[in-house]
Amino acid sequence: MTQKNRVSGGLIDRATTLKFMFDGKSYEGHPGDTLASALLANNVRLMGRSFKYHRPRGPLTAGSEEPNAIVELRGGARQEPNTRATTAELYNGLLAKSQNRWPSLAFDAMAINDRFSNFLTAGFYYKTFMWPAAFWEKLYEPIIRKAAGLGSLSMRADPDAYDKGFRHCDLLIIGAGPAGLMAALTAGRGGKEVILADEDFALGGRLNAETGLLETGDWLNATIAELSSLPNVRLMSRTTVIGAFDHGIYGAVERVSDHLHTPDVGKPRQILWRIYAKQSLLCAGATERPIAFENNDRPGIMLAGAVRTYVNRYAATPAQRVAVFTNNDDGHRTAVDLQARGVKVAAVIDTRADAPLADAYEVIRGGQVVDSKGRRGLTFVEVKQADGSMRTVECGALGVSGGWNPNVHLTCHQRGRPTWDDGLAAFVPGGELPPGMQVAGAANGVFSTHGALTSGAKAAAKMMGVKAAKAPKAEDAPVSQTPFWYVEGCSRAWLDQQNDVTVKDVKLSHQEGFRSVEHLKRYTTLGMATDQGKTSNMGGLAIMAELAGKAIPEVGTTIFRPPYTPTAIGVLGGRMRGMEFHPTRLTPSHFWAKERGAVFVEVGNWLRAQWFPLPGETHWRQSVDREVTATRASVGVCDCTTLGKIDVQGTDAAAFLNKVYCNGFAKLAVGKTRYGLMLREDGIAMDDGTAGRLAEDHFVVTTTTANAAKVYQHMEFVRQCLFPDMDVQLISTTEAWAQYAVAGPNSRRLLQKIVDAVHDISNEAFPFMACGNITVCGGLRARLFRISFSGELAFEIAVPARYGDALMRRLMAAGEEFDVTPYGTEALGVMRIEKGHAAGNELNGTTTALNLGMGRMVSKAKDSIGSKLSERPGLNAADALMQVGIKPRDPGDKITAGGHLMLLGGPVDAAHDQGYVTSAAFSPTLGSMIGLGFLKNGGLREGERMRLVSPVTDLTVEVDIVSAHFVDPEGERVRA
Amino acid sequence: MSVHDLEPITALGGAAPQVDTVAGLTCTEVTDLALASVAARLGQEKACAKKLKALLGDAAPGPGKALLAAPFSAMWMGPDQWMIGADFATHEDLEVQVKTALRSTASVTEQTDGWCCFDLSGDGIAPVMELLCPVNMRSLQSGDAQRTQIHHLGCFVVCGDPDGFIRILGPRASAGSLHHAIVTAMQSAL
Amino acid sequence: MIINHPLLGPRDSAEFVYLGDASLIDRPDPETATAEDWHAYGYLRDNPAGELRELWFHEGGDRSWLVVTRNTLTHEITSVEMARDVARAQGRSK
Amino acid sequence: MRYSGFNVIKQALTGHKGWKPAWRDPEPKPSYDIIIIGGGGHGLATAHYLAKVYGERNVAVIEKGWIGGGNVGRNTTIIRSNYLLDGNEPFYEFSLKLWEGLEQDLNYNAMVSQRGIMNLIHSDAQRDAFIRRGNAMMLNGADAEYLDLAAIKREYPFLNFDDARFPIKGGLAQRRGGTVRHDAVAWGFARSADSHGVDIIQNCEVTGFRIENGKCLGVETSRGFIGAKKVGCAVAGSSGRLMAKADMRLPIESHVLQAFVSEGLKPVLPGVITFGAGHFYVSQSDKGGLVFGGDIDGYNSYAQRGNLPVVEDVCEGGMAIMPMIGRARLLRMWGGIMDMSMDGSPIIDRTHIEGLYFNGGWCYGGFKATPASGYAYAHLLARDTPHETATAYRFDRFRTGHMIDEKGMGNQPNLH
Repeated sequence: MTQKNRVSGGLIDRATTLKFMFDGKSYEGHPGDTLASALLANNVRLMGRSFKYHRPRGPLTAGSEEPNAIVELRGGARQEPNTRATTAELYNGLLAKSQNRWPSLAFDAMAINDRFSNFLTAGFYYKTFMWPAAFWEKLYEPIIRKAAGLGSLSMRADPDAYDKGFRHCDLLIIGAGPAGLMAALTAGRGGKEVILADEDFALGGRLNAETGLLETGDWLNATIAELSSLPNVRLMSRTTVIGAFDHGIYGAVERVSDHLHTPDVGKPRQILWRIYAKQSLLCAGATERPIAFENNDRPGIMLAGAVRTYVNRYAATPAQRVAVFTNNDDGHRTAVDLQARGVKVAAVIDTRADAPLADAYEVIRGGQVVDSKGRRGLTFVEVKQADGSMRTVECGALGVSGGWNPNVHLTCHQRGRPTWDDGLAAFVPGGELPPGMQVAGAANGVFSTHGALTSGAKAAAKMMGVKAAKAPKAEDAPVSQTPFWYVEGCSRAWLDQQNDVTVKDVKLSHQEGFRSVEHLKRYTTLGMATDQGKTSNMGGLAIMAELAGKAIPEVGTTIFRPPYTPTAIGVLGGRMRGMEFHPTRLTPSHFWAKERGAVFVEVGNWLRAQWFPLPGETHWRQSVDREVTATRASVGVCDCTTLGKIDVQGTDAAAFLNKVYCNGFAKLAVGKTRYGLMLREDGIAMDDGTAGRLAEDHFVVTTTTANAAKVYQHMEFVRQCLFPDMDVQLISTTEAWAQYAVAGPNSRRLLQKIVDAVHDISNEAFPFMACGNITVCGGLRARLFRISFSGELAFEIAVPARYGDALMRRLMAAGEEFDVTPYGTEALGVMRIEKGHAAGNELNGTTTALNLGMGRMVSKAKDSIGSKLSERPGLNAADALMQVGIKPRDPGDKITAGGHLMLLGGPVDAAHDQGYVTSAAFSPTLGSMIGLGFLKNGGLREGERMRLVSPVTDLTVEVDIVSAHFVDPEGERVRA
Repeated sequence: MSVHDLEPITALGGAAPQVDTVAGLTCTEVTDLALASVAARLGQEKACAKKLKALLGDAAPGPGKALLAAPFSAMWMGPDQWMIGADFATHEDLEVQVKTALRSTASVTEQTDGWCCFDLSGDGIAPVMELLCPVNMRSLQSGDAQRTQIHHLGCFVVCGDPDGFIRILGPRASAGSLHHAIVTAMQSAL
Repeated sequence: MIINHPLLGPRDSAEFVYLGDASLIDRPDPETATAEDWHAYGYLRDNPAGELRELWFHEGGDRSWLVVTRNTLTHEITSVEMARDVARAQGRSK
Repeated sequence: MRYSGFNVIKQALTGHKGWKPAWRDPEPKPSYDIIIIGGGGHGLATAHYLAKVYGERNVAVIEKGWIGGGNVGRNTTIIRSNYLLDGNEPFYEFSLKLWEGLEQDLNYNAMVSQRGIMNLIHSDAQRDAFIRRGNAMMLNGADAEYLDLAAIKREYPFLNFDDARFPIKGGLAQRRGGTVRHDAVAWGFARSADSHGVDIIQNCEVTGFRIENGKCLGVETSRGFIGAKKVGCAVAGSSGRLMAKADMRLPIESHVLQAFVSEGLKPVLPGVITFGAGHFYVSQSDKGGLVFGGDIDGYNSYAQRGNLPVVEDVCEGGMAIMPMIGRARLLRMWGGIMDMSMDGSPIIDRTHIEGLYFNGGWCYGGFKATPASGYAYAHLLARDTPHETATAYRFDRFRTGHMIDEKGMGNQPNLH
């Protein structure tokens, strides 16, 4: 019969039936069920296997602290390993598999480990598997790895999308139980911006799980209705606050679509909210703690409060005949509620000799459960009675209650530690809470409903300076918690059920000297499972304290770290994945280049044309060689918009550039451009570029593409922090201008067809390194710089970005008569190497002006950033690396950037390393590969023959050290 | 005005501005906006402010604020630094116009094509914006102008009417990424 | 973290770029400083476990450099100043 | 008792009665020949090698809290020797060789697992740099292997080859790299040092140094003064705090580095993978958790915790390169204090105070260095000359301009 353990009542919608599958078998449940409650309703207790011993396991809890009932949810690319059945909302068509078992959940071959548990005690692996050394990777580890782990990933890209969002509030209330709801009412009615977040899909907390807490039945619904009507209150159910970060920033994950079969189109699966809260009130409630006894981990044995939740909220009983083992009154609530739903209560075993008696069921006063039986599910428990006699109690489920622990988790996220409360025999929030956070209700050790309601209202009223809302009449039972952690003499009594840490393991840990709480945790793995020890840490701590003869707080306190519950990595990544990982920057000629079939390459966040293949070109080298040759022969055009551009203005602009560049700029004439080398204060080259002087008080500075942001930041530092009284203003104009290099002997002729006739750009009127404002194409404002990266006669022309596309097309049209050729970054690189210009590979953050062959540029006549520290001996050694050119002896040989230079015939090892190759390319101009590199004392070694080795790419070639200026060393072309 | 014959393209690469509508919210690419930055020269702060007031017809806005006026609007960018806006058709040479007005009291730089611009108008601005940036939409008022980050892009968010109109300025070269982020958020939130 | 910008109010620290100890403002006088002064300026830090004056650049904001006084044990921020004002107050000029 | 499979079985059959504490819990003596401050990986390793290799038995390790509680207990457990510069590579290769024989040396299974480390390459410039690095490694006797795209696809089919913003172009692999069970390293060194007579004194905080006429005579502690001929500091993370007690300013800033572990998963990763176009690296522990991290938060901190922006930055990197981990859950995040030095490289050197020695500045790379750091430090303490593999790790390299700057970031610690 289906749902044979379904009982009356509950918060489920019986009108609707949902079908779902677990391990290939189909079942039915209702909206409002979790996977666990629906399985229990169908009389399924066995839901998982433990990590180490593969013991059969059923749910221990009804919430997010669950260690046992974790499954692989969904299928295909959406497979979610380690999903708690106790919080997974049931939806129609839900698919779940048990995990960490083979071949099946009912029969798990790995359960053999349980037989050998005596050998597999805490830390056994540290003591063996050492010989022979090689066997670890080859034999032992593969076996261990295969056995380890829990659920499995689909190995396919997560198909769902995740959002990130930002919200602000005066008060963030974490937990929508009695305390949280009253706090929200209080602050909400007071007109404050309130966010009330709860991990559950139903607001109400214990009010949904318990009976008879309130005198008026409909208070909860009325309250939720009022809160939803308040515009200044945002109710966020299915939202887990995962962490309390600095200055009132909270991370919260909203599960938007996890209760659906698949997310709706365009909607995210989850949202990571960054909540900026002026203050926060933690109302996270409490977690019940178990009592350890022999074989206390069988399916059917669960926390007493969880039993109540399943029966009251989900109308599902774990079995038809249930017993209770408790050391406090809460256990009796379970018995009463079970009775009310017509479930047979086998007995209440109460450790207290003076436990209250009941007419409706048997109470075994002073009794203790000492063992349990039932292979895949509980059949009966062994009870030791007050008089020492033994008896068995037949039952399919056992509710265990050892009292309650306040959920102090988030109070520890800024490393504040909880304090021990003897009255409650539990840790309560300590003095050092995250700034702005307060705690109310059970989370603060106030366990009665009345106490929770009023403490929530009072706290919110005090924090917000408003009037406290009036609490409804509610139960106000006094709290009596006497610690009872484990049953005397037990050994295989589980503390951490998922990681299989037993009382025996804690004892061994103590015996071997691992006694601090951190050693205990790390040696036994106690509390390191997916539940992070929410139900187990206290027990382990208490037992360690007893063994060490210390009080619990002396042994140490467990420190909680974010996240509160395990959080999908996907939601922390949000939309920043795939092509959206980083923003993409497109150059003004991008769309034109795309039409031309350009191949693009990522340069930082930019996409740049790498080369422009023509029909028939089958290898990139063909395209690049053609682009280089055509440019050197006639004219080529390259989009160099990506170079950083910084507008520098002010009466001290020149003085300012004198500080940031190691070479001088004060005397640069208006209408002229100069190359500048920028050093870091530590004397190492930071960046290079050109500065064109458009007016006495106006420069346009260019930076390398990679360093644009860094250089701007550095210049602002120099301006604001070092020379605050300089009259200089900076602003980036990188993207405002489309800038194209027009290079080659015919570049002037081409530009003369574009530049308005009023502007004379002849060699006389506009010589090498000239710059100025011009107009093109009938009056469009533009800038022209006569600078050359290629070594050819060349210009860089800039127009407002929106006209860049049209200008490029115009250049191509006007250039037809010169066979104008667009070239990409590869040809650009080849030509700059042929010319010996340093670029990113040479400016690698470790090279000095001296290394770059620009030692003399560092002006001694003035102070500039980096000039002083560049004088240190280590940066001026006699055999300092100097930039050189490298040519293979045999033109057919390859040269590899990253290869190292060795003496011909000398030993090939690090001790004899002479230098390295920074850049290499095939030069169609020289007909062989060429390279730039740094060579010890390179300045004096031109003509030397050396060996270039690159063992990692299996290359050894003989090379000649030559001048780095392969093409036009005298620089005649650029001045032509 | 220049009589050149070069056809401009929009930041998204089209001949005409792009418009996207999801539910009751419309995102419109804006191209008819000329921009120029103004930074007061050292010691000229007061003089600059005075001339700016003359140009704008009102005091230059303070930190976090914008002056939504015509023909010139203004937005605070930094200490003694503003972004001036005007209609592109009539003010393509905005830099020159502003420079003429401020003379030696300020450094003026053309910024027109340094930025792309998107207007959000209609219902649902708040839920969309809270998926994009940390600006507190619940306290945002008309005339607020905040620099913030949208999917790692440094942007300006200018509030015309918190319930009906927001203008987003972002780096022009990343117009595609910014537009994608905005439209994706619209589809997600609305 | 949240940095309370003197002009813009509370801003998420994600908008800022961090440089380090505000002593970087005290660049030695190139005329008089010794090699040891430059070494100390460039390389030695107090690195206190407690209050530290440090430089943050509001890259995602108004491009101001700020001097933030922050406790390195608790991350509590007790004061935020415009670095330019601090530099002038410390006698830096041209 | 010796650890062995035989004894594990024997003890299992006799109720595990025989296991003794892994190390004693001695009272501090009035004085020692050598005191190591810091019961972390480096301090305990130093003690082990001092006793076992250099015959120094009158040694104490003083630990403020519980041993192994610093960065050796809070890291991402990676070992490798894929360094570029002469000052570094021989040292880290020496360390890797020590790892390879460590378990037999210590009689403790620290699960040294050489399943390889692979640095992904996403641009030509990056490839050039990694080829130079790989060559430097091989020229120093280490192993390195350049993988082309086809090889990457073959070995790591689950990476993002379809819609990567920064496509993978290749990778530099070091097959001998891998991971180690980090806690076990501290415990193994401690147990071995203890067995050679070293006193490991926990819960003993150093409150000051006793320094007279430029000579260090011992340390003041929460358990009284303890004299020593030589005092070696090995408290990376807290170096600034400790050395301030000797009035020393260091070329070091303390920063927070966060690290993350996912829920346990069946094996998915062959070894360590680092993403070259974002801040993300990952491996999988023997228990099945994905252990991953990224960049430091970037601001000075002793708080041992970080903030959301870096958490998100790391996970963005993870999703970009490995979108199959989207539905794996992050279980726990933590923050450790890093000694970030001015050039990204460590210091193992004497101080200007006679008898006071310093070991620190490990940035976020200290774990892999643990054995060599201990060995070299022991050598320095015992012989007063730097170990041959650690001659460059001097205090004065910044004064003389001999920085060891692998990343080329200069004197800004948070960029290394």
